[in-house]
Amino acid sequence: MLGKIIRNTKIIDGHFLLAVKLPQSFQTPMPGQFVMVREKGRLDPLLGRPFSVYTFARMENAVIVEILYKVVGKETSILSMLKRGVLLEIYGSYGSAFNITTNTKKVVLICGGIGIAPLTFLASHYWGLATGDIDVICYLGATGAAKLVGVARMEELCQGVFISTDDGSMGYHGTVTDLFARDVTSYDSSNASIYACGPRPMLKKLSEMLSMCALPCQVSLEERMACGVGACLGCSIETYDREGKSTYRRVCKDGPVFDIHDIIWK
Amino acid sequence: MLGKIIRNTKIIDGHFLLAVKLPQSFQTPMPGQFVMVREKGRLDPLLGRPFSVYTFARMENAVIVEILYKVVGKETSILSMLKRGVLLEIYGSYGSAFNITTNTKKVVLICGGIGIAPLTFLASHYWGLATGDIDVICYLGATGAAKLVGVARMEELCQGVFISTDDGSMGYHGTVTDLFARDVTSYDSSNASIYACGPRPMLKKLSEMLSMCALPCQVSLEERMACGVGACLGCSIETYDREGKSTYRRVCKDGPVFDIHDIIWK
Amino acid sequence: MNSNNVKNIPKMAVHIGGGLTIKNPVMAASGTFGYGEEYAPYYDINRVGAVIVKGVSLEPRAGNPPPRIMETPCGMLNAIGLENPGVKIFIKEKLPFLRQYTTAVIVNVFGETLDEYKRVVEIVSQTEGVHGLEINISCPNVKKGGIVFGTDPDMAYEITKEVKSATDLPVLVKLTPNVTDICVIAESVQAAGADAISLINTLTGMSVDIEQRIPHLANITGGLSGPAIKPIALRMVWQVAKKVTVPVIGVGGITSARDAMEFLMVGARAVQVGTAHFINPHAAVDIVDGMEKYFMEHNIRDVNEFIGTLHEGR
Amino acid sequence: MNSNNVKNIPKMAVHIGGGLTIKNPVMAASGTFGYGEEYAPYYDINRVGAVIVKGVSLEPRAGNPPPRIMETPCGMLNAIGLENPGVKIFIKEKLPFLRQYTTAVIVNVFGETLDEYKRVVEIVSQTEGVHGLEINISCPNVKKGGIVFGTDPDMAYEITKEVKSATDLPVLVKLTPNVTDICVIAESVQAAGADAISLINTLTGMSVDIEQRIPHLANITGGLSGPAIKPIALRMVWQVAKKVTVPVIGVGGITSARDAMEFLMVGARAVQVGTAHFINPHAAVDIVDGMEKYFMEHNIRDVNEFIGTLHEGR
Ligand SMILES: Cc1cc2nc3c(=O)[nH]c(=O)nc-3n(C[C@H](O)[C@H](O)[C@H](O)COP(=O)(O)OP(=O)(O)OC[C@H]3O[C@@H](n4cnc5c(N)ncnc54)[C@H](O)[C@@H]3O)c2cc1C
Ligand SMILES: Cc1cc2nc3c(=O)[nH]c(=O)nc-3n(C[C@H](O)[C@H](O)[C@H](O)COP(=O)(O)OP(=O)(O)OC[C@H]3O[C@@H](n4cnc5c(N)ncnc54)[C@H](O)[C@@H]3O)c2cc1C
Ligand SMILES: Cc1cc2nc3c(=O)[nH]c(=O)nc-3n(C[C@H](O)[C@H](O)[C@H](O)COP(=O)(O)O)c2cc1C
Ligand SMILES: Cc1cc2nc3c(=O)[nH]c(=O)nc-3n(C[C@H](O)[C@H](O)[C@H](O)COP(=O)(O)O)c2cc1C
Ligand code: FES
Ligand code: FES
Repeated sequence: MLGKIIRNTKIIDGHFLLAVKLPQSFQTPMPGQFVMVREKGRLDPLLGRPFSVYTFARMENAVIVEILYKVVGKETSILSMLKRGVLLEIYGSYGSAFNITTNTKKVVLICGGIGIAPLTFLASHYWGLATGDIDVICYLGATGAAKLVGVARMEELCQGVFISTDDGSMGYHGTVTDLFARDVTSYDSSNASIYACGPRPMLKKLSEMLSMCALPCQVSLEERMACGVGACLGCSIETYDREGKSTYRRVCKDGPVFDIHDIIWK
Repeated sequence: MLGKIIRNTKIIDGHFLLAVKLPQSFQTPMPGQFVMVREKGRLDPLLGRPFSVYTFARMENAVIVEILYKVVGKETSILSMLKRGVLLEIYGSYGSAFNITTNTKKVVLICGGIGIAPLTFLASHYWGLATGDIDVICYLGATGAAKLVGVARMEELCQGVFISTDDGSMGYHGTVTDLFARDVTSYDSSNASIYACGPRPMLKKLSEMLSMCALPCQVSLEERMACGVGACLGCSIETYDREGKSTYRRVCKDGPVFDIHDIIWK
Repeated sequence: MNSNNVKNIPKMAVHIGGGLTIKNPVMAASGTFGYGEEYAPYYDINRVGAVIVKGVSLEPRAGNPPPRIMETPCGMLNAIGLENPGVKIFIKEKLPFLRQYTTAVIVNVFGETLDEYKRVVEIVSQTEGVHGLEINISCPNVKKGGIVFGTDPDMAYEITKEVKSATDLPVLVKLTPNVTDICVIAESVQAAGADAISLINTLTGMSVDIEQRIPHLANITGGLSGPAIKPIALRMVWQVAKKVTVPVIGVGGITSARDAMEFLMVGARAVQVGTAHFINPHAAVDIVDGMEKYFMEHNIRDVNEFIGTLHEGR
Repeated sequence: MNSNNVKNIPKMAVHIGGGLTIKNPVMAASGTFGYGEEYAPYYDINRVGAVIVKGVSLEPRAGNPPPRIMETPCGMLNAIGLENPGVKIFIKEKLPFLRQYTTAVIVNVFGETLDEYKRVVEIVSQTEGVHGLEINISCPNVKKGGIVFGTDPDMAYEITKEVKSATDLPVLVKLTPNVTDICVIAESVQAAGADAISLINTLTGMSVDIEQRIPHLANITGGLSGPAIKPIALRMVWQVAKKVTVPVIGVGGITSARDAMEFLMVGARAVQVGTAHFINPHAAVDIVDGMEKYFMEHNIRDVNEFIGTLHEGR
């Protein structure tokens, strides 16, 4: 599907907010779902790249998807140079979504770096539920204050936002998992739901931490992808099946949202 | 060498004028010489594309090269979409130049379509000679009036501009070689110099026509190129050597400007 | 004008061997289209000539450890390791979905021994809703897999023979490009009774991460596919089409109708679209549409008029 | 800080076999650098480790009719047809230019018969200012040329043996990738006394113009080079470097220092830069600079510490 860039601006160093106008036929995404993006007509880089939906708006005459992205390599560098009006090929919405429940009191979001993107979209859905009796609490980690991205929007959507930086330049001095660890006992498995997205080492640590308590936790994972729809089997990761045996699951189709305890962390 | 696009605008349907700012170290081109152009960092399309220098200006703090180009395929389509500020890799100036002589009275330029580009640069050099006793006459052919490009500039530089269109929508109804054929006997080999650039069938016809008289004629040829400097032997064409035997010559290094009678037209 | 256009819709059906005629010459290549379900939301599978499903083996295979894919210039490497649920589960859980379409279903099979090939083929052949078999003697990813068979003319002959004796379905044999002389292998499988020849499978490649000093793929090497390999695929199809009498099916780097037509022009009876699906889920249908449009514009009434029309002299 | 950096300039010299040590591991690949003169205006040839000149034969060769080149996705096809002025004119008119540099000059030679190979080698070996020979047993463009030798282990052995007996210069044997098992050929030329192995030459490919219904190249097929083939080249270098003891020189699709380092990491002693020159005339020097910079940043003091450091396990 073709989308037109209507904005592509640097938010902070190395991080951009991209807004794309799409036709009405674009399927409404749920939080955790992603789109595959490439510049129209380019064969190098060849493959589309997966990006979580950051915001979504369906309007009278257009659909607008926003993506919050970090420049890390080939495609993201190219993307960051594209101007308003350029056409993108966007396919989606792909993948599994976070399970949203009204049967909870505390929604806890744990974001590492650019992992804030899908969790912001999730926060906006909890905000949209407007039940009034669910608190959304966000733990936000970055390497330093200058790398914190998307805080303001998160603050609008959450009852509490706690920040950690690896270098101590803002908020708690340490990792976001350490910050969360200080509070973990205050959450109760009967009424708290945890959602996390961030670098693999962070998620792995979280998984170890949570293995000791019964808090439910959904994570959104990243993996290199080709098709994004489950056809190529390229994005498989090792997981436990129901009997606890190792089995491959596709991040694009069976995920990207998984139960944290289903993942075999390496 | 990196150049920055300072203008890239559509002149007429499918034809663009590109102005690139280059460092002072860029070598001054002579009419007929070309540059190899690609978008910085792109590996597909892989190879640079040859374009004649259309205008050149060396100023206090910059060098500006202008290229007049027609969109015909992959690279030219991409080029046409690049905006001000984009970086190009430009190498040159490459190739042989037109032989400019003061020992002439009539300079005749025969341009087919985009072939006007190098001949305009040549015209500006004759204009710059300012001898006052050389007339520059230009025959300009296009498929139709809407495809005529660069006429105004040519008119500034020439004593006479005669136009032909294949469909008769402007000027003489027919090919530019037919138009020139009507006048050919009025030129004298002792004091006229002919220069031509255009599609191969046009040049071939011109060659046949001129084989019957002794008018000197230099042509600028086009061929697919890889290196542009004579190293790969990829752009060879069949020519006559001094003894009239067939030999390959490189359009990029031995040309692009050749004596019309040296070419073995196919 | 419009009704005229309708009348001029070119005939697109092609015979791809063993009595199997497909509605148009564009198929989905094995391993890039799953079992059809994954791409079904993006277009009407009835629009393509055939769907070739992901390679199926006798027993389920877990495949290779991740990472399994890496991008390369105009291409990608994959080392999926022929992950599949095994022929039984395939027939029970995957095949029924494809039966609802009028498009030919071709089952890609492979094994680690002659006997395995034979047994998968027997099982698939007893199943309804399968229109043909494609024998992968060419997968470069599995150490004990197809590579050995596909690079040796005698073994290629043997498998083909064995498979043909085990089925009445049309048999396409899919060749690996990682050989010195593709024609020798092609002639060998034709002699053994192959009804058609598909080529090419992926070229073996590699890519490394210089920071971490490890290969990008856990399997170290993988199969190169995508536009990068198109010139090689086209050359092999051209060579083989001149040498064999059975239909040749071209695959490798096709992303557009023009690419597909290049293959037809050098002699391919049909083409397969692989990696292109990943960058555009409608790739195969876009190619059918583009080809029809081109034929109409150029007054070509039947795709068969176009096939093999390359002029080699100048 | 600055003086510290100067001290840390990494040692870049590598031994590429037969006693030949070059000042850094980056060479210009044969056929992409002419005889040096063409690129001399763009950089100081003294900055690269070696220049491998365009293939030279006993007699002059006119080469193939045009068109000779065509672009493909991230690559190009060439069918130059080994055009060259013959060894005598090469020595008289081309070689003197290169003698003014301190960079090693390696002469790429080929022939259509064993005897021709031998005779060119003898002539070149009697000439001053040549530091090594590269034997092209792999050019796919000429029907009677290298292709036959390079795809057969026995013929590859024979040529190498013959050439070695005709010269005291270090002999690099350059292999074609158009084979089933590159290691067999590599082991064969090593057994015959090759001092080093260069790989890969181009892969045979093709491309057609569907409008005119003709091949883009007059020769129909051509050799595919450029980034598209890098994964294949890298895989072959890795395979061969594990099998042979002589230095392996990697070539194929290298356009950046990172590409070059991928080859060194999988075991190449040096690399050659080919098609990259066409898209950036300073490619080879940029690669030397980029590698030095990387080594300094990563505290690698000698390129030899970096070579072959890939961890294959995970
Ligand atoms: C479901 C999903 C959602 C994502 N959402 C976002 C998002 O909202 N914002 C955002 O900035 N990024 C997101 N990513 C990551 C994003 O896809 C990668 O950053 C992107 O593919 C890198 O492309 P590149 O060409 O710039 O990097 P490359 O040049 O391809 O690679 C650069 C580096 O990034 C790593 N990398 C490449 N692809 C991926 C990948 N798919 N996942 C993780 N690492 C990768 C490479 O291994 C390499 O180390 C998401 C990934 C997934 C799988
Ligand atoms: C010395 C020289 C000077 C030139 N000056 C100009 C100029 O000033 N303005 C301008 O518009 N064009 C000029 N050209 C032609 C220009 O190089 C081609 O139009 C361009 O390379 C096409 O690139 P593409 O990727 O858009 O087309 P492609 O997709 O590569 O090809 C499209 C079509 O153009 C043909 N073509 C490709 N390359 C060339 C080529 N080098 N010469 C002729 N035909 C080609 C192809 O065969 C094909 O039919 C010049 C060519 C040469 C050799
Ligand atoms: C991810 C992936 C999986 C593949 N799996 C199979 C397979 O199971 N069986 C098979 O015969 N070919 C398989 N192939 C090869 C393709 O069918 C095709 O031959 C090859 O990719 C070249 O075509 P392309 O460049 O259009 O992708 C696979 C290719 C890819 C990219
Ligand atoms: C135009 C051209 C001419 C070539 N001529 C020769 C040659 O004469 N001898 C030879 O051994 N290799 C020749 N090659 C092969 C290159 O040296 C190199 O092996 C190949 O191009 C792969 O490297 P690359 O991708 O960096 O170009 C030629 C390649 C090209 C593109
Ligand atoms: S990316 Fe293809 S299966 Fe996940
Ligand atoms: S383009 Fe390389 S010799 Fe002319």
